[in-house]
Amino acid sequence: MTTLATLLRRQSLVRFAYSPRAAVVFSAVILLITFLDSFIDAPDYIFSPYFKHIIFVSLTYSIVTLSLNFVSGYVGQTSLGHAAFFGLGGYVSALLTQLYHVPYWPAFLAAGVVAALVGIPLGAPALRVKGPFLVVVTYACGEVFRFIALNLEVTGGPAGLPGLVTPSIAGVSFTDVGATGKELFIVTALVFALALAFFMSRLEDSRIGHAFAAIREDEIAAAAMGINTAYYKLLAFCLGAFFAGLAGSLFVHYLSFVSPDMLSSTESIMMFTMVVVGGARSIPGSFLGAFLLTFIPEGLRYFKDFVHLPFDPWLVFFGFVLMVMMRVRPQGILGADTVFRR
Amino acid sequence: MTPRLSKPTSDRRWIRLLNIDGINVYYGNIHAVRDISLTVGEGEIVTIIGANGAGKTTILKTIVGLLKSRTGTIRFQGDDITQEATAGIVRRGIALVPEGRRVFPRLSVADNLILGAYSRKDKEVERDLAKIYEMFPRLAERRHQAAGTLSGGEQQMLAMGRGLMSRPKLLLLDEPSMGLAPLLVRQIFQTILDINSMGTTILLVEQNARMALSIADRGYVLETGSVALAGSAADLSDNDKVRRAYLGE
Amino acid sequence: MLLLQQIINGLALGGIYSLIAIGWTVVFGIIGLINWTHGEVFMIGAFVGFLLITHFKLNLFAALILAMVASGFTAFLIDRLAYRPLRNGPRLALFITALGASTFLRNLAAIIWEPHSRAYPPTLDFSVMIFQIGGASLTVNSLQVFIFVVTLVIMAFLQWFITRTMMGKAMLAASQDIETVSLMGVEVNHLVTITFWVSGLLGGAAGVLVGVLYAIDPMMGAMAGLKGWAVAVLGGVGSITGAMIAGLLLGVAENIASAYISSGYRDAIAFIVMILVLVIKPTGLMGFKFEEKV
Amino acid sequence: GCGGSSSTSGSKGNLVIAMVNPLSGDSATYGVSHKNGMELAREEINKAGGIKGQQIEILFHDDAGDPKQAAAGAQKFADQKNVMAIVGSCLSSNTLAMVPITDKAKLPHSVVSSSTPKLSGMSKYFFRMAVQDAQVGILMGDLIAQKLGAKKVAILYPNNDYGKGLTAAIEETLKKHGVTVVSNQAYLATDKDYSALLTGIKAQGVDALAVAGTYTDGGLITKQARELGLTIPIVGGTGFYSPKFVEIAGKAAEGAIFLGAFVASNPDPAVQNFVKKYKEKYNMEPDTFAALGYDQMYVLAEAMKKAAEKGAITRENIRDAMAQTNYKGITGTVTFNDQGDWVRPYLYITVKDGKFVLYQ
Amino acid sequence: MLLKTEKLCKTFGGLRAVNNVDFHIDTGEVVAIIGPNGSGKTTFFNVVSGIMPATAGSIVFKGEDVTKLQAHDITRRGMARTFQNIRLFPNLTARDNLIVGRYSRGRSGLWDGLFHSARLKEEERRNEEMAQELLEFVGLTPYRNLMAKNLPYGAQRRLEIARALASEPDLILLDEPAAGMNPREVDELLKLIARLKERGLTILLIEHQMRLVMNIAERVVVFDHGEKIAEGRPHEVRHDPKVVEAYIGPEVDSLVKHRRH
Ligand SMILES: Nc1ncnc2c1ncn2[C@@H]1O[C@H](COP(=O)(O)OP(=O)(O)OP(=O)(O)O)[C@@H](O)[C@H]1O
Ligand SMILES: Nc1ncnc2c1ncn2[C@@H]1O[C@H](COP(=O)(O)OP(=O)(O)OP(=O)(O)O)[C@@H](O)[C@H]1O
Ligand SMILES: [Mg+2]
Ligand SMILES: [Mg+2]
Repeated sequence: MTTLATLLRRQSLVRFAYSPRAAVVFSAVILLITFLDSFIDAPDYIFSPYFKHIIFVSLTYSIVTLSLNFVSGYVGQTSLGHAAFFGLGGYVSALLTQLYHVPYWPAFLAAGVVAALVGIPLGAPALRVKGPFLVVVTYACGEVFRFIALNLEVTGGPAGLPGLVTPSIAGVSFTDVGATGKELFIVTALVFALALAFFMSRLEDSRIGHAFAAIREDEIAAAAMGINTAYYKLLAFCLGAFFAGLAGSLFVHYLSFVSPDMLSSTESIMMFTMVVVGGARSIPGSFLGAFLLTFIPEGLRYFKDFVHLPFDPWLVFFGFVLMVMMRVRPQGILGADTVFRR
Repeated sequence: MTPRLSKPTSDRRWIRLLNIDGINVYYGNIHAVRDISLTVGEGEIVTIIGANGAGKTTILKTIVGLLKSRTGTIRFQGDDITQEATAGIVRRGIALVPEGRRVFPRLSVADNLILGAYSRKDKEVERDLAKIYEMFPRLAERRHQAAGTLSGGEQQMLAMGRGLMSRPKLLLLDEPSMGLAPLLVRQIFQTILDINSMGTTILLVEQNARMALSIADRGYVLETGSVALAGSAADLSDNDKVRRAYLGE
Repeated sequence: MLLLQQIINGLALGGIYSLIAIGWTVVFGIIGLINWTHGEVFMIGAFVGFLLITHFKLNLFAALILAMVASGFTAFLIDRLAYRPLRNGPRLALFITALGASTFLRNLAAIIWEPHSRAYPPTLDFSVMIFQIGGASLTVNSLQVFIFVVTLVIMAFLQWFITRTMMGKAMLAASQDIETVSLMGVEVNHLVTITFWVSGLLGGAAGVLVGVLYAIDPMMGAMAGLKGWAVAVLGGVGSITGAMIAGLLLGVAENIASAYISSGYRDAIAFIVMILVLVIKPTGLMGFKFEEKV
Repeated sequence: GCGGSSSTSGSKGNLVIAMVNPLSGDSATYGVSHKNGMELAREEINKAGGIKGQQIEILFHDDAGDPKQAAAGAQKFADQKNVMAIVGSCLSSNTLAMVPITDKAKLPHSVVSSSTPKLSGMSKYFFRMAVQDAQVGILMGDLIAQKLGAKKVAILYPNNDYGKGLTAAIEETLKKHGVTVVSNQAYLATDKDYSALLTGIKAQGVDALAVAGTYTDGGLITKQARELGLTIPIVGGTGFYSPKFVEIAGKAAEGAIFLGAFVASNPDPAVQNFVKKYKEKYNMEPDTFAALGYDQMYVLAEAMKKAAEKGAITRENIRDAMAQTNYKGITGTVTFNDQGDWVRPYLYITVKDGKFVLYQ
Repeated sequence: MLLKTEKLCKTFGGLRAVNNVDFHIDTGEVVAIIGPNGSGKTTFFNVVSGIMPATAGSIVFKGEDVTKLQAHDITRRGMARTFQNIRLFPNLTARDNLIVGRYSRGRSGLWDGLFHSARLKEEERRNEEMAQELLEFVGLTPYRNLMAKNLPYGAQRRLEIARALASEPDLILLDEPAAGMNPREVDELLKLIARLKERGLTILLIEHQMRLVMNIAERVVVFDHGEKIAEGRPHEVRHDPKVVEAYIGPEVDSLVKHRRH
């Protein structure tokens, strides 16, 4: 563990992660994995649809993790209800396309907008409630959403809604392109994630970014600087919800299926830990957190089969790693050194 | 007649109650206290003065074990307490009235005072409580009020009373006059003298160097973590450098 | 009459909520930590009680006591191994450690005990009392009465302990300023250890009672734990009486809601009530009103 | 991902079948029973020489009850060219997430549960050995109206597709028989406290209570009903059949009547043989999931044999063979209609002295 | 008249922390508020600056009624303040604290940030310039890249003043700027405030150190129990019997030492 800690402390690694070069290398690797098998006869296990599936999921969660950073990173409000927006986006576009036959892309946008609008009342408690109380309020809000999805007729109850339309561009369905039909999804998610990352890096240094930082550091002093704290807190919730909603929409149409499990608190907790593991407010950290926490459990399955473990060690392992991590590097792998306030 | 908190001791100033030898304290890699040695004799009032960030608070916190020194020793009545936990040190007879008063805001005045006697086993807590109320009549008036709603000066009295409730042999005071109205500053210093005259040894940290030197027997001048000057209060008051840097003349 | 019956049913459930909530509240009250593992401590109590009764054929009272001890010890260990090293670290790191420890314990339990539900054996004969009142009848299970009384007694004892004893006062003080409390000669670690023991004992008791009344499974800590926290918040964290009252209220509210609105939304209703209370009155029902002094 | 290890991708020369199921989390109990039943049958088949000398191997993927992970598992196995067929998951939502993937990969996919009507005819590669809500509901209704002669009935159901579908069928049958359904109320399958609903039902003075749930909720409802002094007959669906029902309800379980695809006390030697072996291996009574899993493995083996006879064991050939299934197992004779569903007979079961016995 | 309050009241539960205060300050004036601990000085600041809503009464700033406005709106109208218990942004550098302090003078929005517009660039340049200048002004240039929480106490107090100045206010409220400073540091502070005055800034300060008050204030207002009990030129107020009784105390030459026999 200590060697890991020293490795993580090595600044050159962190500095590389923050450089624009890292984004280029990252995209190149993803694209290579995605498209190489269209040109050469590559080994199955690297370019398998399963591997691509995991990459797509990781990218989607990267978007979600980035979006959660608005709330939990920039304005420093711990939210354990983010899955509500992710799932809400999924349900909105699922219902629009299925019930009202809205074409996919308008439904995609609507998913983001509805999630953002719902972000306002969900963010409202954050104006009055702080710290540990906000944690439970966001958690409870997420659960309430799940109960609604479970109980409503129109959302298909616990089984959810199957058979969602596949997105298409210029009449070409996503699944008809590429060797496995997942390629366009990956490219879309990648472009989306990079665009969001770019947006966030620009935001950090803008006046809005300053306002976010001030609120995170000291709300009362922020107000004394002329910053409308209520407005910016809601803005953070809305932005976070908007992008999570979009990601949710893409995700359910990729699966062609949406169910209340998407809204579960376990999901929310996982999203939050992705932020923490990668490092709050760290853009490369968001990617890292999402990829690690998506790939490790899949890797562990192989490990489990390999050593014939009679149970799935992932969640036990995950819990353990979280505990160790907080002791070794509480600011997250790529986090700045002072992510947390006392 | 002033109330007595503890039995009067004979005037034996040469007995060293507290003996600090070569301590070094760090915050992460900030070296806040550098190789400091100082002593406090029984019955004395000793003051530490120094600019902001000189390390005064750090020294007091180290004495009571809230911070740990990397080197050196701290002895109290001849016993090495360098590695002891705060609770143990307090039970030996050292009390700290911390910077910024730190009263328990949601406890009543009375409960704050009673907690001061937490480590005591004897039956005289009630009697001492009465003595504190006698010493600070204002606290008696407010005994059921939540401490957090007291004014700054009242809180300072409470913090001091709480410190005395443990019947300390050595009382450490960290900027007791900060933020107080002039009237109260005078009262507080008078109280320090009174307590001392009843036998409690005092180590006083103050920004108000003039007042501090006027009541102290000896003093240390701290500069960026090291002792720059030490001597009797009278000598220090006459020192040019001290006059310029700390008395604002 | 039906409403009265629903209220009686709700009181038993509410009593259990109160027990869990008091466990949350004492820990939060002192070290300001949302002890997310409390649900797991509660679950472990339920399972230890179950094993003692089924495998070792102990009677309920012996099992209850031993399960409480087991839970108390678990809570103590969690504090010792997971929290204490981070005592002076950032709050959020502590909270995430709690999340991690909870995930760890819950899933470990699921591996060891298998994830299915089970109920305590029906060897414990609790009589059903039926009162006839003017044509209608009221059914009171003596178990419900038992739970209600146990909760009341525990609450009264704790309330006395905290407000009347020196150690209780030190606990209250620690919740406000843990560093300064050590300046009073209080062994803070000792105090925290006791707090975790108390919290664990209460959690264990609640676990066994839930087992006797309903059923247990390794995942039970998640929802019960959260409801317990909701109740603690509702009552005003740190307030034992508040937790007690809020627990009973929530139990009754849930029962009435599931009887007259929809059972599918009963948990949702608990959470909505909690959110509303927090937004309208962030200090909870009995919490200390504390405006930040600028 | 890396497919290097032999145990993950299947050993050379073995026939590989894959299972996606909740093996951890809230729903693991179903997945584990299903897995146990299949494993038992697999060992028997392999001991008897396998399929034309080839041994059968099963790969597992734990979906933890999460559709996203079920989809990942389906994708993983669909990619592995040596996986001939896939089974699971136990939960409707997970199966719904898997079917589009297995359909695309033309991978024969069968389940023993997942009762949502949405799955009927969803894919030509999908076969369902799950019980049919519509039929079970009719049989429950018949029982309540005719054998119990109830006039006023209350229904409780978990708020999911299974509960809703079953309730609809029960209600319709009861109406046909002229029985009044005084109330039907939904609850969450994860609820533990049903006293509120039961208190209401008690006040309504009904003659019978139908519960469209599974053994955990059903067991708790039965137990709490008796504790509240509710003495009316309680009728359940196939979900009640599990030793855990008796374990949870305790003495209150006595006299509860429900439907089953399988009962361990069935004197049929094939059933007894299965029960004995299962108890030996796992040290517990098999439940419906285990029995169906056991049959499912044999159905798959039959299909593979037929495929081998037709030329080669390929996914396509297995699918074709499965569509023709006619296999007499311990839970009945398995056949699939053109929607991929098994229309099957049921047993009435009751609890006597803590044991499951056939009702009358 | 720059700021004027009429019958301003603030109560906490039953406590009247500020009670019917009529107060005014003219442009360019330096006014000090003194008064015993707990007499409502800080609360008066909190209400005037919009951190807390007034219970009753009115506040007029630059001729406009701002009683109902929130803190951020008031700041934008040209009032800035410091806090008695320092409230810097602890994990931001000294420079960044000042940049945030310039928030209310900025105009750029989301799109400027996204596209790095000319407006944003101009704003950034101006902010940088101001930050440099202010750091220089309060003598904190060497600390510019240190996190605020790691600065010495006195430096933190000066940084707070600089941050308040960053918003280019017309009125600045200083709450006990000299608390915890030794006499020499107080002298430096005196010079600093004098320079602010030269710049034409209106200054309202709370202070217990009479040396500072006497040297810098043109007018002194005295609070006691939430009420204004006296007002006037420093030397008049200092000898006002009411003020002496409530605040300063009788002149005693030295403390009574009754040492052990
Ligand atoms: N918690 C901390 N973390 C990091 N550095 C600290 C911490 N506390 C104090 N320091 C630093 O240690 C040095 C000594 O601080 P200390 O509080 O002892 O000074 P002081 O003499 O009491 O000053 P003051 O008069 O302001 O109270 C200062 O440079 C300060 O910045
Ligand atoms: N948020 C609050 N809640 C309750 N009471 C408060 C609050 N803020 C201030 N008070 C009370 O109002 C009174 C005035 O407090 P204030 O801080 O304004 O005094 P002050 O004049 O600034 O004193 P000092 O010189 O000690 O800073 C005090 O009695 C204080 O306890
Ligand atoms: Mg200090
Ligand atoms: Mg003040």
